[in-house]
Amino acid sequence: MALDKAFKEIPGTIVFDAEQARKGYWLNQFCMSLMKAENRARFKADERAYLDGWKLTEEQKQAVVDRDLNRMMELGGNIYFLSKIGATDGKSFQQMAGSMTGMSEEDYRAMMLAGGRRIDGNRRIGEDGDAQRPRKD
Amino acid sequence: MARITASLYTSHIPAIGAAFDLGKTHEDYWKPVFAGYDFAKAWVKTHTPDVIFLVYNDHATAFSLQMIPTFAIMTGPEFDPADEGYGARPVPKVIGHPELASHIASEVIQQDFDLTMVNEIDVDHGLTVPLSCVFGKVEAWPCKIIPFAVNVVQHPVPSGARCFALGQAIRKAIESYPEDLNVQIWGTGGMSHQLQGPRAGLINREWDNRFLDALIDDPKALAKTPNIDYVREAGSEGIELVMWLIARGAMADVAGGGRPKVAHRFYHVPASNTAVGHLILENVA
Amino acid sequence: MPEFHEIYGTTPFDGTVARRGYALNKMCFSFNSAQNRETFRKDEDAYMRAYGLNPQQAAAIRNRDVLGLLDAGGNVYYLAKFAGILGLDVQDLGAAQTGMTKEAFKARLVAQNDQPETL
Amino acid sequence: MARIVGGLATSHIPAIGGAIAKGLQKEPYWKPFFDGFDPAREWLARERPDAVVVFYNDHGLNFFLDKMPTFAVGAAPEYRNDDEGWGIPTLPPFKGIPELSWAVIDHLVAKDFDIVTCQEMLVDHAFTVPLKLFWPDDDAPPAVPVCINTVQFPLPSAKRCWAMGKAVGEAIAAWDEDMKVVTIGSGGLSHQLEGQRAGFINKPFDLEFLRSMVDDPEWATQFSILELVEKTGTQGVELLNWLAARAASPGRMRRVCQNYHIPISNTAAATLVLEAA
Repeated sequence: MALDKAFKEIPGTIVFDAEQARKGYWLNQFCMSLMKAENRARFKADERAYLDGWKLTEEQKQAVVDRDLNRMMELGGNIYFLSKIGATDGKSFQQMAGSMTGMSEEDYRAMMLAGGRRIDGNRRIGEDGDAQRPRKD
Repeated sequence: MARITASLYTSHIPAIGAAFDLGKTHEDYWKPVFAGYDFAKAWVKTHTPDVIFLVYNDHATAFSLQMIPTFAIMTGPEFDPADEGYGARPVPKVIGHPELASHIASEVIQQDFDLTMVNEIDVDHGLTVPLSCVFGKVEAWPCKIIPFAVNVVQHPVPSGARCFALGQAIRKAIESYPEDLNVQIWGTGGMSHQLQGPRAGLINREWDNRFLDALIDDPKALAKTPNIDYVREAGSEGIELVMWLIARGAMADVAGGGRPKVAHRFYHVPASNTAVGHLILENVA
Repeated sequence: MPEFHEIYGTTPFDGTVARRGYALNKMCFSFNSAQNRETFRKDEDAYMRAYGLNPQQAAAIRNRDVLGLLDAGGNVYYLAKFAGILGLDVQDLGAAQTGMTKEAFKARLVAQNDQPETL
Repeated sequence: MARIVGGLATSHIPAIGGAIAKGLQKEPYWKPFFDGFDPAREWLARERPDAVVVFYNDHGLNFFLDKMPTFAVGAAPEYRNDDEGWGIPTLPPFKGIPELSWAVIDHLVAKDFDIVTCQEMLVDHAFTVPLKLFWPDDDAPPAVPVCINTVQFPLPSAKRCWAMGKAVGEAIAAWDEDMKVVTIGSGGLSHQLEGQRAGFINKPFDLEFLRSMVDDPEWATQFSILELVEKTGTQGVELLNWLAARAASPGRMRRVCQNYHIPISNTAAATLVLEAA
C-alpha cells in the first residue's frame, strides 16, 4: 500500500492503515456496539454468545475473551474502538495502555509520573529503547 | 462581519473529563493539570465568543469504520454528548450555529476542500473535555459551537499542510459572513501520547515544546512536518496535533496580518497517558 | 454567473433548504423500507408526527402537492420515494409541477428532439 | 502496472432498471436506448477489463442528509443494492476489489482530497444500472465505487471533480498489478425532475459536451455549478461523474461508440464508450 514503509519501522507500534482497517473491520464494529448500555449488559452476561453474533474470526474472539489488547491490535483492532471494551470493564485508558507494555499498573503509572516513556531508542526498530520487543508479524 | 478573535489549543484527554465529572480536580495528581486552565477560565469571561469553531476528532463514537470522513462539518442545530461506553458525560448539550456552519461549508467546498456535511451526530470527549476545561461546570455552554471532526484514526489521515490550508480557507469563509460575530477557533487533541502496544506511554517533551514554539512563531514551516514524524516522535495518537494547524491557519498573521499575542502557554506531564498542552493566541487589532 | 434562485423554476438544494426540509426528507428516506411504507399507509398522520413534520410539510403530503413539498424543503430524490408509495413516476411529478397533463408533459419531452444540434 | 483501457459513460435513470427487469429492451420506447449498448458490449468482450471504477451519485440509499460526503470511496469486498423505495427490483451484490480501493484512497488523501472511506456501502441504481447495461449477463468485473455529492449544495466544482478523477487515474497507473481497468461515469445528461422547470432538456449543450469528451475533455470545467444547473438542469449536474471518469484516463481517447436519445423518462439519455488512443 501507499502508506510510507517508515510507519512500519516504529517499534511497539501498529499504525491503523488500510490493511489493519480491513482485517479488523468486524472486531472494531463489535467494539462500537458496546456504546449501548443494553449491549454492554448482553456482552457481560455471556461474552461468547454475544461475540458469536459478530463476524469475528475465532482468534479475534479469543483475544477479546482474554482481554489481550496487543493481540487484538495485531488482528486489526484500533485502540479507540478497543477502548469500548475497557470502558465496559470499567478500565481507564491508562490501565488499558499499561496492560500492553508488560509492566505492572503501578510501574506504568510511576513511569508516566516520571515524565513518560522516553523517545530515545524508541524511534526505529533495532535501536536500544525499552519498547523494542520483537514483533510477531 | 464575523471575525476570528482568538485561537485556543488544548489536549482533550478523556481522563481529564472523568476527573472533572467525579470532582477530583483538587487531588494532588490532577491539581497541576487543572491549574493550567485557571488562566483560560478567567480569560474566557472577558473574551466570551459568540461562536466557537471547534476542531476535534471523533474517537470511534459517531463514525464507525463503515464511514470515515476526512473532514466533517456539523451543520445541525444541536448535538448531544455521546455514551462512549461508560454513559454520557453529564455536560450540557452543544448548540450549533447552522447558518454560519452552512456558510462555511459552502465557501470552503468552493475552495476545493471536500467536506462531509453532518446534521445529526453525538459528540464525544474530544469535543466536550476542552469545553469543560475552559468553561468549568455550567448549566449551558455560554456560546454556540460548530463541531468540526478530522480523521486522525484511520490512515491515511490528512497532512499538516492540508490542515493548515484548510484553516486559511475557514478564516476567509468566516470573514465573509455578513453578521457581526465574535468567533474563536479551537484546535484540540495531542500532545505526545501513545495508547497502544509496547511503546504505550511515550512522551516527547522536547518535541512537544518545539511544536509549541513553531506553532507560535513559524506555523508555515511547522505545517510541512510529515505525518510519519508525528507518529514516530509524538506517538501513534500524537498525530492528533495536525488538528492544531487548522486553528493556527485561521489566524490573521497567516494572511498578512499582525502577529498574534500569546495570551497563555501551558505544558504538563502527565494526565493519564498524555502530555497536556494548552495555548491561547489572540489576534491583535 | 447566475445567482442562487435566479434560474427559472429551479431551487438549488442548499443548506437553507436542507435545514427547512430536514424532517420531511428524513421521513421520505425512511420509505426505503417496505415496512415503513406500510406503516405510513396505515396512518399517515401518526407517521408524520413521529418524524416531526411541520404543518406546511404535513399539508403538502396530505394534498400530494409536489410544488408545496419542494417549497417546504423537500429534495426530489427523497420525494421520489414518497411518489413511489403513490405509484407515481417522475413523469407524473413533472406533469404535476408544470401544470400539464402527463400526456402533454411526455409530448413536450419528445419535442425536445427538435432543438438544434450545436450551441 | 495497471492501465486504463477505456472510459464508459451512461445515463442511469431508474426506469431503465425497471425496463431491464421486465425485458422491455426491444419495445419501441426503449429500443433506441438499449441498441446503443451493442457496440459497447462488443468492445468490452474484446477488451475484457479486470476492474471497473464507477463514478456515480447516491440518491438517498446509502447516504442521507445526516452525513453527506462530497466524495466517498468504497473499500468493501462486496456492495449490496437495496430497496430504494420506488419499486425497482433489488439486484444481487456486486464484487468489490478492496486492494484497488485502498490504493485509490491512499493516493487521493496524499493529493489533498478530503474523502470519506466506506468499508460498507449500499449502492443504488446509479451504480447498478450502468453495470447492468454494460454487462447484462452479470459478469461485470469487480468494482470501486466513487460517489460524488450531486444532491446537497454546495457541490464540488467541475474543476474539482476533474482533478479528483485525474488523481484516481494516477492511483490506477501506479497500482502494482498487471490489470486492465475501465472507468464509468454514471448519470445525466441534461434533465430536471423538480420545480416549474421540470422536463428541461438542453440538446445542443449535451451534444457539445459529448463532442468535448473526446477532443477537449476539460471543456465543461469552465462552468460553475450554477451555470451547469442553468444549462443542464438540477439533475444534469450528474455530468460531474462523466468528467471525473474521463479525467482518470490520461491522454488522448478514441470514440468507440456513442448514442444520444430523447427522452427516457424525463431525461436526455446518452451512452459513450472511449478507448485509450
